[in-house]
Amino acid sequence: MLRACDPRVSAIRADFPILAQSTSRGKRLVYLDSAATSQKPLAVIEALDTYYREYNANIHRGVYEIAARATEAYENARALVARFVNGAPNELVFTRNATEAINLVAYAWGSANVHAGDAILLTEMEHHSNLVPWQLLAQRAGAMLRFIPVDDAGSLVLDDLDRLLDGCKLLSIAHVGNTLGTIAPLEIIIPRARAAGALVVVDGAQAAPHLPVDVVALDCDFYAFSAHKMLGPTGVGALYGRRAILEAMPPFLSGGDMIRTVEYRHTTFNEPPWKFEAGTGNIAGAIGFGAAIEYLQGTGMAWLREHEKRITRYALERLAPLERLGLKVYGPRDPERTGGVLSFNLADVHAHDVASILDTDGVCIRAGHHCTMPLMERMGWEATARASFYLYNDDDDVDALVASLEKAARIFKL
Amino acid sequence: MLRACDPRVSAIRADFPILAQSTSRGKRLVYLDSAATSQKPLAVIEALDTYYREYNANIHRGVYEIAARATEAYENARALVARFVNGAPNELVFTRNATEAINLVAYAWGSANVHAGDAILLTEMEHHSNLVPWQLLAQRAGAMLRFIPVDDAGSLVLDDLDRLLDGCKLLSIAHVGNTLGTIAPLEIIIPRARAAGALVVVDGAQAAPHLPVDVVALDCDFYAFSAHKMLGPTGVGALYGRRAILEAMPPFLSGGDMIRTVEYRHTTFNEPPWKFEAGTGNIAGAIGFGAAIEYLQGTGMAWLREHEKRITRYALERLAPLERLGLKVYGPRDPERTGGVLSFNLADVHAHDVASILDTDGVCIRAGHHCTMPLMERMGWEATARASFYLYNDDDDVDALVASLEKAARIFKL
Amino acid sequence: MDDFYRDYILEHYRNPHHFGHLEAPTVTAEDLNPLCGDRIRMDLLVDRNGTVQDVRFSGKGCAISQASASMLTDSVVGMKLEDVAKLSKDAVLENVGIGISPTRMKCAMLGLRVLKSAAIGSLAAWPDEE
Amino acid sequence: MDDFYRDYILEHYRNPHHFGHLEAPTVTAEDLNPLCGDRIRMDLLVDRNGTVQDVRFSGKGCAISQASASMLTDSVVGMKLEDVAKLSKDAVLENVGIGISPTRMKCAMLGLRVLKSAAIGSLAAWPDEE
Ligand SMILES: Cc1ncc(COP(=O)(O)O)c(C=O)c1O
Ligand SMILES: Cc1ncc(COP(=O)(O)O)c(C=O)c1O
Repeated sequence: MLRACDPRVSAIRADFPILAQSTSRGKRLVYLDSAATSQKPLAVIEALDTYYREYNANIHRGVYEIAARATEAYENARALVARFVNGAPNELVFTRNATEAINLVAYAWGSANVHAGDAILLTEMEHHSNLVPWQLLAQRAGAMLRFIPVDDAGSLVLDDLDRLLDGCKLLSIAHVGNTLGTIAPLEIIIPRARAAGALVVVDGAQAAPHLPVDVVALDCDFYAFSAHKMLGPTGVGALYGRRAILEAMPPFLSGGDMIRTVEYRHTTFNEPPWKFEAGTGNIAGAIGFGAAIEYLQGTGMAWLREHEKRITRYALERLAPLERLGLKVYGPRDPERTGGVLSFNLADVHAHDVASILDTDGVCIRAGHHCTMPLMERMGWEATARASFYLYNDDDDVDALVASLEKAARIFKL
Repeated sequence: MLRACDPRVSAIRADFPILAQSTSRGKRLVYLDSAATSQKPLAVIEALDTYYREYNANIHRGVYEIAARATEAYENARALVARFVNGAPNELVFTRNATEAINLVAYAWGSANVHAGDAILLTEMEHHSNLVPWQLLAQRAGAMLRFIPVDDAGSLVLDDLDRLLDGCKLLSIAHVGNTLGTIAPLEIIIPRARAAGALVVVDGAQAAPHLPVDVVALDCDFYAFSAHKMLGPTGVGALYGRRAILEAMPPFLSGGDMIRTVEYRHTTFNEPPWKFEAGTGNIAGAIGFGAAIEYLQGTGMAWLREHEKRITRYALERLAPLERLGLKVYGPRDPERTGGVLSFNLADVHAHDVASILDTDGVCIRAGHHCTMPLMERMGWEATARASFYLYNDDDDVDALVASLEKAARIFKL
Repeated sequence: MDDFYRDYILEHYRNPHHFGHLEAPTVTAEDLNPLCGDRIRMDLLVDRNGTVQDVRFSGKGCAISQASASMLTDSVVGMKLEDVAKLSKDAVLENVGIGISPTRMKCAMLGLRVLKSAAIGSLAAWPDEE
Repeated sequence: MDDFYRDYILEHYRNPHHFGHLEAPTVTAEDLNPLCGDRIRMDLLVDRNGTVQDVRFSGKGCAISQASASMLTDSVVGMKLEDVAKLSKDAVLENVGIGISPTRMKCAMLGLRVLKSAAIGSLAAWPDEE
């Protein structure tokens, strides 16, 4: 068994105050739900704290000292986030979350460019946030949806890709699926989508936290992600958009800060990215997002990815013996092809019951449809339990998961 | 001169860590820009801190302990914010800010209900956030905009109100104007708007922080406001909506959490308010918003309003002698009819130069068009300087403002 | 919560009582818990006096929702519809015993919600959860 | 910042040089700083050798933007257009001296931006502000 005790992980764990908490039953907190939201290092918590204690002020128009400091910190965070995915600062729009980033594209680009009879291509594994906005756009525009299928192992089936792309105005696809952790082969899909003339939107909510991301190498037009899943605060996300497309795109939300000149009946707009940020933004949140990016860069995304592969491999090995009790692990089950996510079911025990029993041991996992109801239906699963890993998880966490699953099996007399 | 030294204010000031800071030139921070964003009390900063250190988790679907605690805190905050304006919790949608709240109405209600030839009524004093979304809606729908005029003193002129309301689908109006502080006589305007069959949207961004607000007594359909202007964190705001209207209204942003069932080609939606909250919300922000509301309630909105009236009166008295140097104070200049905001210009000194000189004394004011360009144009002002007060401002702050204005007058040889 | 999963709960989960459909129900109601996807349908056969003569439930979901529904069906036969409509959450909690965490309360109450919906002939509001 | 407002700055603000419009400018450019609303227009008269023969500016705004623009006009007459197009922010900073806070830098550079726009005949990118 590849059990490891990486001193780097212990050092990382010490940076996350919540991991030193215990539950009301006195159990060590075993946090295995980072795909839902990640925990936050002290550096991020303190960035927020310092902002509010020392230089909280509205940005962009303030003449005074703390306003200048806040503006600089906000725009510096933008540059950090942009560079993290290899975009330029003026290609990076702050949003509330990945969901809003996708909605922004669906409303602003979609309403201007998708018309009756056009097709929109998605995959069968999308999160509701990368499905419902396109359903609503399709409805508004009279367009139709198509789906790249997944096979029973949760991998995308590309056999019909060119036919599916024919007549497509846009492709929107998760970089990493959140239920099975499937990494989409974007290096194959995107060139073909571009050859077919489709706009390419990537839902990077589960990828940006876990993989090195390079929007230039990917050659996508938009890339959406959320701070809260990558060590940052809640309430802030990002949309990378190719400069020329952002420039041509009409605004979405409107109001203060995104304008150039306003008359009672006519308005001209600011340049991107500000054109797409209406009203007072999540200033503290953006600054905290910047601190999260710095923390991730300090750790190194390459190390992080290796760590997650290793821990996934360890978990798969440790879980294997439970198969005789009826444990089924879904998805590709190959750490090279997944993003630190394991979905499973334990015999006839419902995933919610599994999660409730694990909770009594301090083990936090997610159970249900993971905002991918259509995928669940397609796979014939009512619900799954999902454990997801991040840089602060160690082998003890996996051991606690396994022990608690064994307990669930005992309770349910498996 | 009504100089006062309220021990209550000293106690309040001690709750705001930033007010104990000094500037890089060693000056006491004199924060007179709360209309742009307010400072935050320790209780709010600590609510955020505690969330991230102790129970950060994604909400609504989590089975484990910290997820339950986070969900409860988030929904408890919703109830606090809703009750603060006398709404019900299920009538309160969390947004990023007042701007997004207004956009939500313009997109979701507007797109479904405003058609070619319809009129939308605004006033001449609106913030860009309560103007541009309606311009864009009018453009999409082929509707037209009308404006309730302001007179030269910055008061609304209601002589033509019924004619203006004729054929109006909706009225959207600031409760308190941000440039001149004018309090709109909603008790006169709203009944007439409702009699004319118009939906009533109130932009409460400058009112909710400063006045007791009661959406039932106002009889409005929507009320929009921002946490960051009322002691809360950045990145969260609220839209109160009348229950029946929220229920009938189509969704706006879509994705995770706002759905009931999703199939590949069809979705049914959750109930309000969740139907209008897509993706992971600003969980920490909402909890901090709740803490801000509790702080305001502890202080008492009636006391707060009296305090602001008193300090405005004191400021008006202290500023009067500067009129011989060319100081002009704009707007109603009547503390009973304004919301703690003073706009002014000093002779031929541009507002930005005034603000820069004041900055060197640690005095933070705003200068420019205050996101009301059309109002500035209507009034014939290029820019104004604006000082705005809140519960933590004291007479020393006013004295510092006056002293620094005198210095500006000396520098500019007035 | 682990004390919740006692033998009789598991027994109801694995061998639910009154499971299935009625051939000619007087009323039927169905609902889902959107948070977890649990679904329950209840068929009632009611005589002209408004007394429940027979009941069947069907559904999918966790042990909590399925066992609570199963146990409810045992107590509903012979009850007046108006009393069914007035059933409180205590009726469920007495059945399932203590130890349900707040996050799972909606699961426990799903059967009750559907049963009351059936009883009042239309979808009722969520039972009060205080 | 208060040291910035020296006498010669106020002098340029209140009595700007080359203020007004040219009757028949060879090129004209205009721009505004969307952050504060300051506006500047520059008219240039250029001879066939590309040398600036005359200049006028007009606009509204703060002492920083108006005085910087006024001072710039003094140095531009007699310059080659290509040199105008290459003017750096130092050309402005040398004129106005030290003490401009970062928040006001865009005001100071507005005249330069417009002048360079005029010189290259189309709106230029913001001058580098590092
Ligand atoms: C009257 C008014 N409405 C709307 C807004 C917009 O608020 P926010 O930027 O928080 O969305 C403001 C803020 O300046 C305001 O003063
Ligand atoms: C693949 C994927 N896309 C989109 C989202 C939505 O992210 P958010 O809720 O932060 O908007 C998620 C989050 O669960 C996700 O996993």
